Amino acid sequence: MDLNKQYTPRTWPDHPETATMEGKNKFVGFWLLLAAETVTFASLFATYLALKDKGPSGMELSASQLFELPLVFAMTMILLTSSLTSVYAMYHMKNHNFKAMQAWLGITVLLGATFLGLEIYEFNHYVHLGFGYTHSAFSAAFYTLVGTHGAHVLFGLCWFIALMLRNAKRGLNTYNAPKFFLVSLYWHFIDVVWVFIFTVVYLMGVIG
Amino acid sequence: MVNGLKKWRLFALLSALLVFLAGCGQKEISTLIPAGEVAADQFNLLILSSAVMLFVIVVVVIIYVLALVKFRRSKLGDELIPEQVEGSSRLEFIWTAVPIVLLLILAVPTVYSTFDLADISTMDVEAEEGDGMTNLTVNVTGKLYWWEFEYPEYGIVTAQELVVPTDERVYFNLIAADVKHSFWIPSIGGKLDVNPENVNTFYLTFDQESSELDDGVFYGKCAELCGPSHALMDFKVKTMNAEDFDQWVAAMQEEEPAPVEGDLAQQGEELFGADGAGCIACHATSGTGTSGAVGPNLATFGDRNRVAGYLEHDEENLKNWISDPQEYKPGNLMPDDETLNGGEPFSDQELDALAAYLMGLTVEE
Amino acid sequence: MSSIAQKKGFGATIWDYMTTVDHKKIAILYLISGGFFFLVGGLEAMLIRIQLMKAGNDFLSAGTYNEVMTMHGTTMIFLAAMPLLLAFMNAVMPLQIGARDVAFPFLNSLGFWLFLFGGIFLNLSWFMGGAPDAGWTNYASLAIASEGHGIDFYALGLTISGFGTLIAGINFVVTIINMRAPGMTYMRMPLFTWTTFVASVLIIFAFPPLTVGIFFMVFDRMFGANFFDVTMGGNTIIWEHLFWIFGHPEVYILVLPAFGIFSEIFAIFSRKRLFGYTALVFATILIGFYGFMVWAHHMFTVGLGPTANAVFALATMAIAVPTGIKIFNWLLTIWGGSITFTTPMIYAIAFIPSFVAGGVTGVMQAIAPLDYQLHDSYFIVAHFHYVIVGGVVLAILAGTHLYWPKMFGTMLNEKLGKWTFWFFFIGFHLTFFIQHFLGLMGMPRRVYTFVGDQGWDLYNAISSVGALFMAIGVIIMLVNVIMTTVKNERVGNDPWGDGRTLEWAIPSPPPFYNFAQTPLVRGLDSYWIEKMEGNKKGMTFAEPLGDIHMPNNSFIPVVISLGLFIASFGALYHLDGDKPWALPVLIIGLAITFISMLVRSLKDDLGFHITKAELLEDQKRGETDGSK
Amino acid sequence: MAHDEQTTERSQTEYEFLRRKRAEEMRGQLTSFAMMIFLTLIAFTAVAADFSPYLIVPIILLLAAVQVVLQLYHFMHLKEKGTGMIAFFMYSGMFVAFITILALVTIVWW
Ligand code: HEA
Ligand code: HEA
Ligand SMILES: [Cu+2]
Repeated sequence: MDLNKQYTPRTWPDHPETATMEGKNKFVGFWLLLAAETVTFASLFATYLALKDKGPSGMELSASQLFELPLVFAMTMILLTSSLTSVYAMYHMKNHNFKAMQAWLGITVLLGATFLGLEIYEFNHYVHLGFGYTHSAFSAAFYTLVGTHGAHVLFGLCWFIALMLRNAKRGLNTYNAPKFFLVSLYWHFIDVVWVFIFTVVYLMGVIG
Repeated sequence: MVNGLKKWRLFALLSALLVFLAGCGQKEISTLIPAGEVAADQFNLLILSSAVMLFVIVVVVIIYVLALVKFRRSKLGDELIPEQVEGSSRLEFIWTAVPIVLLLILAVPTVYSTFDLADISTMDVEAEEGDGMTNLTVNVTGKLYWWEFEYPEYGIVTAQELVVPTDERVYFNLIAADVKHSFWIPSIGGKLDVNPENVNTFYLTFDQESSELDDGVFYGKCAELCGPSHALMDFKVKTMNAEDFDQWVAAMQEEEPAPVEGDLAQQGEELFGADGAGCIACHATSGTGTSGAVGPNLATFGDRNRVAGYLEHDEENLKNWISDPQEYKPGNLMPDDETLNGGEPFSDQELDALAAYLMGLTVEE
Repeated sequence: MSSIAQKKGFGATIWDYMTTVDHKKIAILYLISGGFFFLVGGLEAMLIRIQLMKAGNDFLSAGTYNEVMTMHGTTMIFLAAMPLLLAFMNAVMPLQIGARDVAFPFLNSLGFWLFLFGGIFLNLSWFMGGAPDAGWTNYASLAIASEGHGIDFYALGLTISGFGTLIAGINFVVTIINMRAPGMTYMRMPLFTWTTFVASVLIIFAFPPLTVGIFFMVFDRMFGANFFDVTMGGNTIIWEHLFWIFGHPEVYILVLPAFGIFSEIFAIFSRKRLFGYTALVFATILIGFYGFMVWAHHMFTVGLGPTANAVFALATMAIAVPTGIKIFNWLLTIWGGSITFTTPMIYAIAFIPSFVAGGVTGVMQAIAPLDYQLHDSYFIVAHFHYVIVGGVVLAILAGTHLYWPKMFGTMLNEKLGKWTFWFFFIGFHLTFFIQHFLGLMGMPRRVYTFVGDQGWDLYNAISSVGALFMAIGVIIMLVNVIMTTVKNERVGNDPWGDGRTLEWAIPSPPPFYNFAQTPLVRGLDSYWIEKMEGNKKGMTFAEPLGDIHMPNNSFIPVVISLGLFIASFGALYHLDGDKPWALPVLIIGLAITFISMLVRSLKDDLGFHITKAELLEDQKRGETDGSK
Repeated sequence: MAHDEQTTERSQTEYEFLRRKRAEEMRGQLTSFAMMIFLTLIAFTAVAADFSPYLIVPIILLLAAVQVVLQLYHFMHLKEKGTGMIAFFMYSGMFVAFITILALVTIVWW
């Protein structure tokens, strides 16, 4: 493969992410990884559900007292929007419009970072309420589930940034197009997981 | 139902005698010689499934041997290229359908028995006048390498040796005080785990009086790895008829243990902790009480079949045990003798005294 | 290629293997390290059997026994059986589907090194303050209570090697989906490829729950989380579920590739197409699917309640049906064939009754109320050694003989092979048959000693003698390997004479680029088809000879794995609280890993090309089609 | 690999067609996004409105499931051709996920 090959929107393949064998392999392999991640998160969710509100006898903090919806709502909206912005980035990638793609990716990163910031704020708040990691089985399950998601967000951000910087000068080609595509898939997956987190952890938690 | 069970029991006993006359282990512990209704049910399942499995194996082996005999290259010649058969949907159907049928044969008693053995609905039912059923409940606590048995209806506690009446259901509430254990009396019935987080309940029926056995007791086991001395976490089961059992309960319930006889034994009592310190801090010597002690209750020590659950029941072993418990049950929680005796090991004389005292603790005569 | 390799010095060869991304070399690495761990696990098994030889034996102390027993199970399952199977998958599967290599050669190498470093880490526990001692199942209440670092070694070691396995699984699935040669439809894939495929899918879905469970355990022990601390609201049954949601599929991960190897052997040495190929494929998939719905049969005595027990009992029994389909199809494969009794074939023939015996005891255990008696007794030990040793280990031994020529270009000695077989086979039945009765007579498993006169003494002694036989068999095999390597008699493409699938169509060992021209597959057993049609080349080609693109070697996988290895020590000793150096070690280790990952992803690695001219050169020397 | 991609120059009409197709697709994505926001709003309002849990829980779980489908099929392009194998694996993963969760909510506390 030739890295210096220059494409124009007219010569750019319709599916740049799977135009090469490497791209095809990465594409399938990444989906398999996501399937494995699905099971990983399922195990975390299952444990969370089993340990919800469980703690030492006389534990006072429970899900319904702890969680507050406005913050979660804001986080949800931010993350959903970032999902859309990454779709825009991929739209421009397919049109071989590198600048626009980078711009939308930049917005996505900003939204993701805001989300992460809010999450850190939220955790910090809980810890101040006395709901630390070692507080109870419930707290351990909660932080591990939501924290694992947060770690995924963080990783996704680093990945986005690394790709954007690395390719800033050389533009799009069929060598890096699969990489951009995969990270956007990853970002959507993170969003999917969050949909379940806000539903199962927060909404169902508030209900009691 | 009960009648049917009796027949089953008879059948089980007969087949046990016939099929496994040689090499089926010892009555005290073998699942192949069931001495309780639950074990008998399970034994019957074993026989049934073994028969089915034997059939499967025989079929496979017949085809297999025939194929190996008929189709060796040394017989057919080196050049032969056999016909490349693709398959056969008729055969395919047969060997899908027949196993399904065999499995259905197994499935019915499986499901029936699963629910039957889990049926504890009569646990808290008051015994009717005259039906002879008293439905005893025993609370079992598994602790690091020993077992505690509490009889909540009678307010008594014992350890290491379970005493139960024959011919009635005994319900067991199982809980672990530390790590997970599993409660198993092989010749009486299959096991149930002793979890730290919840009470597990099941029942067993004891059909034979243990005095008929060579060793006078059935053997119970911990069946879940629980630490270094898991292998030694044995207990023993004494079964007796209802009358004897009532007597035993009455003897246990006596608040004051029988006075200690003999100088040596009295000295032992002193050492044991007359002043409230020493062994008595962990070991109760009265049968009344509730569960939750640090060490096994020793009220019936003199009647026991084993020292520490598995050593021959004699003074020698008892003294060995007291002077070095870690040697006999690695990792157990009993302090060594120096800790107990203010920094000094017990002298021989002191050990003799303790042994004499403990061996005298008895509620049977 | 071979001519180049011969000129290399020892150091260069080592370097070559440490940086290789060639699936055939990685296969050899897996074979060597898996073989080594098999010896270690076997040695531990011998220690177990010596200790249990007689009542009240004090050869091993109580604590040591538990360590040996735990490490035996863990080593055998994770570090011996699986890697050895991965060795064959790596060596053979890409050849069988006519691929140049696996989909991700770099990740293939990374997977191996993660496994190896994880395995070494786990075994270093012996020298660094005690091995894990809570059984290979590592049940939570005991594991949390266990003192020392044993459990931490278990958790961290398995995490690292587990990632390696997961990577290997994903890699194989992608390879099979994307890299099949033209004409190699799914329903033309050899059975070993099919079983590799399904087993890899099982890996993808089974390892995450284990990883999550292990992380909970690590968090509990290191950060004071309370997943399994009952007094803080935790629940140890969660561990049991997560472990067995992994654990049961795991046993099919082991046995399916074994089935695949035997499928190849039956067809080759009966000179006959597999009977009911479609049914075999279907049964493989079905077993994989059922594999996820039966795990609670390991937990019948936990107290899940009669409904759960009944459901899982029935689901478990159902697995007997597809497995039976396989057994009978194999029988009908040899039926009407022309059977020759080579070493691989006698292993395969011995496998059938052994595995059926193990399988039917499995179905007996599936009868929940009966399992109340059998659970955690020696009956279980007998069951799983019958399926594992009688299924998986026999397959590994058979595969070693079968594929040795393909991997190394020289044949293991048949006579010694048969000696190995007889010692191992007789020893195996001697050891484990009697254990069924030990279990029925009330002997629990995982006991470091037993009191005499309970009717168990003789049987245990017999069992120990059997283990000795197995050890002799294994030692003969080692001798065989050494002698064969020294003699080094070269063999051609198809040393067994009756090869049916593509891997027998190219030289042994194959050139590093595998097929000079991608083959065109015209049906099931494509090499056989070409042979029967008299095609001397053994292949029809799908493309003209042209440049071949190959990936570069890389040392980064070793560095990434090493980083995690170092970090694990930091994590482990950080726990002690009094070791200030632990945290820096942890950070340095992770830094090594992440930086090398970053280097890998930022540096363009485009591979290199083998030109047509070079290929023609090779062809002239007869190195691409083995006609030399 | 031997099969590297070929470059072809598209004709103007083809190129415009593709661009139009993509723009259309992008509009579709916007609609999906709007739906996701809408579904999220419903879920949050339902909880805020304090209906009976027996009513809310199934509803919000259903809404979450719909969102997943939208993400997978629209944002992650699973609706495109040639993704059958991938969808199969995702569904297998979800199946394992489902039974894991089912087991841990039903047979851990008894
Ligand atoms: C390669 C490994 C392997 C394989 C293939 C199997 C296969 C099977 N296993 Fe086994 N098993 C283990 C490895 C394996 N197992 C291990 C390691 C443990 C213990 C773990 C531990 O606790 O440490 C275990 C434990 C275990 C238990 C738990 C016991 C307990 O702890 O209480 C159960 C219970 O149901 C079980 C059942 C089965 C069944 C039904 C099969 C079936 O797949 C078998 C199917 C095969 C056949 C049935 C034979 C061929 C079929 C025919 C010829 C058709 C006709 C047959 C009939 C109609 C019956 N196994
Ligand atoms: C792949 C899996 C596998 C394999 C192949 C084996 C192989 C063997 N196992 Fe294993 N075993 C397990 C998996 C396996 N086992 C598991 C999972 C457990 C449960 C652990 C637990 O409860 O947690 C177990 C438990 C277990 C027990 C029960 C322990 C207990 O409950 O207390 C016993 C007892 O007999 C046993 C024996 C053997 C024997 C004799 C072999 C033999 O087949 C071994 C044959 C191999 C050899 C004999 C090699 C010898 C080699 C040499 C001597 C060469 C010398 C060395 C050098 C040159 C370096 N095993
Ligand atoms: Cu299983």
